Amino acid sequence: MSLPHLADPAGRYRTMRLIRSFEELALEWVRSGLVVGGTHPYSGQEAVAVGVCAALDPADQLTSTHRGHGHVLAKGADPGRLLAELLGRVGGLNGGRGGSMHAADFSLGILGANGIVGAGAPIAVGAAWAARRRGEPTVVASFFGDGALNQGVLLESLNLASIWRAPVVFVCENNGYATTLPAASAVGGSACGRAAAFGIPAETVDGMDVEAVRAAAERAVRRARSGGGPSFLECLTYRFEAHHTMERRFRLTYRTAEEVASWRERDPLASSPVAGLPEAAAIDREVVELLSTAAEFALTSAEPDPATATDHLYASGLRPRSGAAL
Amino acid sequence: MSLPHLADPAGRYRTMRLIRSFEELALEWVRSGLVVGGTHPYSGQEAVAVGVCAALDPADQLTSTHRGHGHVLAKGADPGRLLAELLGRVGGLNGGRGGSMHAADFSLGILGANGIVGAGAPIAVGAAWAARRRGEPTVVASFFGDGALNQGVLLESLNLASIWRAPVVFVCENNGYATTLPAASAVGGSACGRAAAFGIPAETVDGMDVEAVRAAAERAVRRARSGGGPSFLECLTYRFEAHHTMERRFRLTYRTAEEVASWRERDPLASSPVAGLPEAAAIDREVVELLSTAAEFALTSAEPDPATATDHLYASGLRPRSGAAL
Amino acid sequence: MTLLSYAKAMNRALADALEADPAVCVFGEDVGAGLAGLTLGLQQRFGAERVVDVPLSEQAFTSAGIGAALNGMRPVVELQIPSLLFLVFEQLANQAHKFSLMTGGQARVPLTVVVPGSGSRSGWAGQHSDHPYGLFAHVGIKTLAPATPTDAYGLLSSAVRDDDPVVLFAPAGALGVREDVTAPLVPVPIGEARIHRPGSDVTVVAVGHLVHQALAVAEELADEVSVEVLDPRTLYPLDRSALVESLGRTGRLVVVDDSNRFAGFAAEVLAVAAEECRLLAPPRRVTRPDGAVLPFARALDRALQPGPEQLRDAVRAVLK
Amino acid sequence: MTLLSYAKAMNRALADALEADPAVCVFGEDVGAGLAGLTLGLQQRFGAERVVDVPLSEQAFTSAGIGAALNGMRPVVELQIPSLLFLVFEQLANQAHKFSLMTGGQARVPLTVVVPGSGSRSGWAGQHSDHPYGLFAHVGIKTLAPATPTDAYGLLSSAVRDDDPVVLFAPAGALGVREDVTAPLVPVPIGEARIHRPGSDVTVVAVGHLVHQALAVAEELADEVSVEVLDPRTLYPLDRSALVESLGRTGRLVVVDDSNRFAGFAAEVLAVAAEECRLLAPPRRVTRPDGAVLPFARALDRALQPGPEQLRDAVRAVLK
Ligand SMILES: Cc1ncc(C[n+]2csc(CCOP(=O)(O)OP(=O)(O)O)c2C)c(N)n1
Ligand SMILES: Cc1ncc(C[n+]2csc(CCOP(=O)(O)OP(=O)(O)O)c2C)c(N)n1
Ligand SMILES: [Mg+2]
Ligand SMILES: [Mg+2]
Repeated sequence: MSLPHLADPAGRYRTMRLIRSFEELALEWVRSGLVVGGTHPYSGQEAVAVGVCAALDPADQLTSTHRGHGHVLAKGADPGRLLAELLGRVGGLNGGRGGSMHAADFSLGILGANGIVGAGAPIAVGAAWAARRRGEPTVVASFFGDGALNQGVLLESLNLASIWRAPVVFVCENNGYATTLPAASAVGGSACGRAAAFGIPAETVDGMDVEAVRAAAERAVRRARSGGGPSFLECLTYRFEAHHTMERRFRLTYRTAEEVASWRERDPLASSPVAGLPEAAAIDREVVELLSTAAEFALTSAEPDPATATDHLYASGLRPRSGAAL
Repeated sequence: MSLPHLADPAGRYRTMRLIRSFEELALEWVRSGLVVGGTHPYSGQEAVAVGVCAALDPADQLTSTHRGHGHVLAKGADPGRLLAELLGRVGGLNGGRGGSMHAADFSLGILGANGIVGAGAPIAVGAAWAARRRGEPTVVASFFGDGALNQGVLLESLNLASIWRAPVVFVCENNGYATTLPAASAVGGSACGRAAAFGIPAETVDGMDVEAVRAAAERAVRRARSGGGPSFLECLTYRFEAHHTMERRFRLTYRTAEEVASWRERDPLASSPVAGLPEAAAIDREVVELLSTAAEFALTSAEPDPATATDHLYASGLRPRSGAAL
Repeated sequence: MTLLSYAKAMNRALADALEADPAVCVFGEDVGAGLAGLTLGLQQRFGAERVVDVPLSEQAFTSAGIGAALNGMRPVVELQIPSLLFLVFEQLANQAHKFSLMTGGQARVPLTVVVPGSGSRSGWAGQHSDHPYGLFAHVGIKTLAPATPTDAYGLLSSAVRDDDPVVLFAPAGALGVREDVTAPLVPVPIGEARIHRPGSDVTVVAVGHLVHQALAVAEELADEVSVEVLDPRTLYPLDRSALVESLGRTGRLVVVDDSNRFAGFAAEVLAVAAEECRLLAPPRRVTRPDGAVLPFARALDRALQPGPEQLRDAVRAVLK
Repeated sequence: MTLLSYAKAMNRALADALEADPAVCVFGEDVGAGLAGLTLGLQQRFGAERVVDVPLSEQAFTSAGIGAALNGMRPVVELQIPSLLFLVFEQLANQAHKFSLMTGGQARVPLTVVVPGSGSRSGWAGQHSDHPYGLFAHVGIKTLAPATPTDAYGLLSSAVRDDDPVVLFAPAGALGVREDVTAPLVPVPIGEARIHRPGSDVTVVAVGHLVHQALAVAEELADEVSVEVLDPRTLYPLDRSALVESLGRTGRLVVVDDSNRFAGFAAEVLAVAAEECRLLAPPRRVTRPDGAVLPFARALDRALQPGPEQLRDAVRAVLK
């Protein structure tokens, strides 16, 4: 019982288109000042989120990253509520408390984007361990970038998942750079070699090909669900935009125009089996519609009341002492 | 110009004997209450410290661990001053401020034992990087246990050393256990596999054979000194005593008597080329003499004055505010 | 008479929690062997799937505790050394503590971290002798420091049931304390102070094992001055009303706190007193020095910890 | 008139340090691109071997800084986010800070850690908006929070030359401040406060970017009350004599500090005042709430930071 909206190539194309258009809208809203603080655009990497989520069941879970919109949307989050979150409105996924970097929807198994590189991986391992202990068939996908391969806690997590045989699918989105640092000069050895060294089956796939990602993810999910333990997928991909929207203030030279162009030619939307068919045009129109409703929802959602600023600080209900003078 | 006291098999035997006898004396002093807090005995692992240090030059450096007496003595530290350190006396290597877990002698390139597992490795990488930057031919040996293989910072350090081609020799003393946890159930994959995955040449050697360790260490040191970057040695070894002297308070069953006995049969002192020769007996007597002088020195060294308790807290000389009422 | 030791009380609290709720589990190094006392016998009783020996990966297993908590478990993480809390500071302060607010209340992280043997254990030297409870109180994580066996039982029980992350410090100096336990052991609410000894001249706020020192000094000075000994038990959230009430009675304040002075727990107590009370004399702190690193040699180690003479001096100073 | 921005002053201090001493080097993420401003142009000028782009391994490269320092270098580590200080807390508090004492004075660790953009940057939310200077002050690491371009230049220069580990917080709220610089830029000694505005009724101790807020409020209230604005500049070690002298003049105290209240920097200032001074009125703190996590939405984020109205109220409260 995989995710219904990703069950066929058309659904996967639709979700990739949704992510792309969502990111374009978000970029517009950042530029116009509607979204404060900026975002890390996912454009170009859609095939990874969609391909992996296509292999998941609704009750499966994921942990995401600073570049999380794609994962959150692919798992099925409402685009209107994600947009509202970017605007910091009460109708947002997190009630406006999280913003782009912390978007979560626990009802859909989205355990949260995370502002700290690598931090999602051990959470995924623990969540997977707990689910298995409780007799639930849950598989947890953990997304992270090539930069995260150099975070100690992520490497510790590979080991922990390995010895626990935790039902985790580690998904490394190797987009070639951690901000400005090329993976080639930051990652000694190879991504898959590292995972394999911890005893985790690992494979590299074309991260611009949604069907290839889905096929590999299905193998990994099947292994996890049947008690075979964790797997590792390195998805070779590329981000079409800046690392972060604020990057446009700098004149950076870490990627050549040619390099960007050559990857844009491999746009995952264009290589979808549905691309070019009349169906695709219909889907594109559908998505425009969907996003305009979503935007409407977000823009009309209320601003939170400053008096509620410490709401939810403690799940137990403890109210913290104020910072104002007595 | 390797370490003169380790230049030949007799010197290496002498140093192994010194370490063994030192540890026996330390154990006695712990039992009698002279040494407060206890120690992590190195007995059984002598071939590793001695074999590796035999490949180092006097100006080379090392970082050590909680189980550090062997490394410190092998690099040439004065046993009297190390004993005085265990007693917390002013004549100790660290003036009594460090104790067993922090013994250091910077004049000999001993950058310190460390109470935190894995913490020495990045310090070694930075020290090696700095030496190379300053045009010095220094090689840094970094000792750690099998338990440290699961510490994030150590794994990060392997990567950093690899991409920096830092002149470091990583020495993993795999004694089969991290306290009570068998390496087999804690380490996914293999030690050497991990290092190799970061792009570091790795080999496993018999850590009970001082000459084998030395030969492997010489290859690694040569590679480092000639600009070839880091190497990794996994030395298969065993600790003959408890993890920590306090262990004797517990009735622990994580190692069988047979297992301990089978490793004791492979005592590195017995397999030294010098063992059994008349020379060995002379050396043994020499070491008894040496240690008795060392003990005398330590026992007669003064207790530190409590008024000096915050001395050296700040290298700049800042004196901290006292904790007593005004 | 049933004498219960502090260490045994902790062990019993954990056993009772494991017994009562299948969601409770334990992650820690050498917990099967029970080296730290906290888990002695528990793996045998509850199985290695609930009392889990983990590799030396504190960051990963602490965060795995968060993940498990998100999926309905109530993990207890044991750390063998107080300074391992530094190693997992990111996981506790930046992840566990922030999840509830950042998700707009979708998530809760009922994670308990226990250090069975915090502060100085003579001879363990610089990296094993810290008492960093002030750090957790500052970032706003519930922070407990029980002084007695019944409070150790009661606060650990409450911590495991609490829906937020909690860090519990079991001071090495208190592990050997024994208490005659007649009443049944019960949970102690988080956030409630306890007056161990009523008095009318001076309030001595004492933390953890120093409660016993404070009681001894109070007894010793009984002819001279009437000392009230207040044990906050929970350092954060602080029971401010108990503090303010006590100071209303005594008008004088000494805090004895085995951690670094600067911006530590004692500073907060003095600050609250300054804001909310009218003291009759300037308050005093007895603490470690600023920025203290405990040297190995026993005499040096002791010189940096609050001692009874210093407390005596402080009590006399506020009486002047 | 030469207008120098805070960000540019930091950049210049680092350039001058690299120029003056070949032992100075920089480790950080994206320092070649100079994304955070601190290192802009420096890799081009001093080479990638001295201004080193490092992988996302904060723990390893911070500790590598320690190792390099032990071998004679003076590394400057740049961290992009204040909460990355949590991630390297072990390396700073348990290794760098303790080396000198634990080795009996054999070693020194001249390591400078800089966070160019601490505190809240609107829209960066819960994990990117911390101001954890109190943690470092508590453990005893030299902790700086310059408010102006000249102090940023001067304190960063002193930090790099200091023989101990130093953490420098450059508040995001101050990075845009510009100053007319006529006198040459010089080092500012660590541990010396600065009185930005003399006054006789109330001492406002303000930290970092809040110095500017305090000055604005002081000006605004000038007809009503004479406010002295004291900028500690160095949070640890605190210039206690400057504080005590100021309070001797004014007798009233307000601290405005953009960090969590409980056991924070402001608590220490109140504690010192209580111990060493006779105040005419209870002191006040204006801080973040206890345990604050800054929510994303701008109005919520602002609601948790000290604002000018709160400072005004506090000044009026101590005058009552
Ligand atoms: C531990 C940590 N270090 C640094 C940062 C700042 N930072 C945010 S994203 C990023 C680059 C991440 O690169 P990668 O993992 O490859 O993901 P990508 O941005 O390419 O998707 C950095 C350095 C952070 N958030 N967390
Ligand atoms: C990071 C860290 N975690 C836990 C400890 C407590 N501890 C000290 S030694 C040790 C076991 C270390 O095992 P290993 O690395 O194999 O070294 P060995 O003791 O076998 O020499 C543990 C858990 C510590 N000192 N540091
Ligand atoms: Mg990347
Ligand atoms: Mg071992």
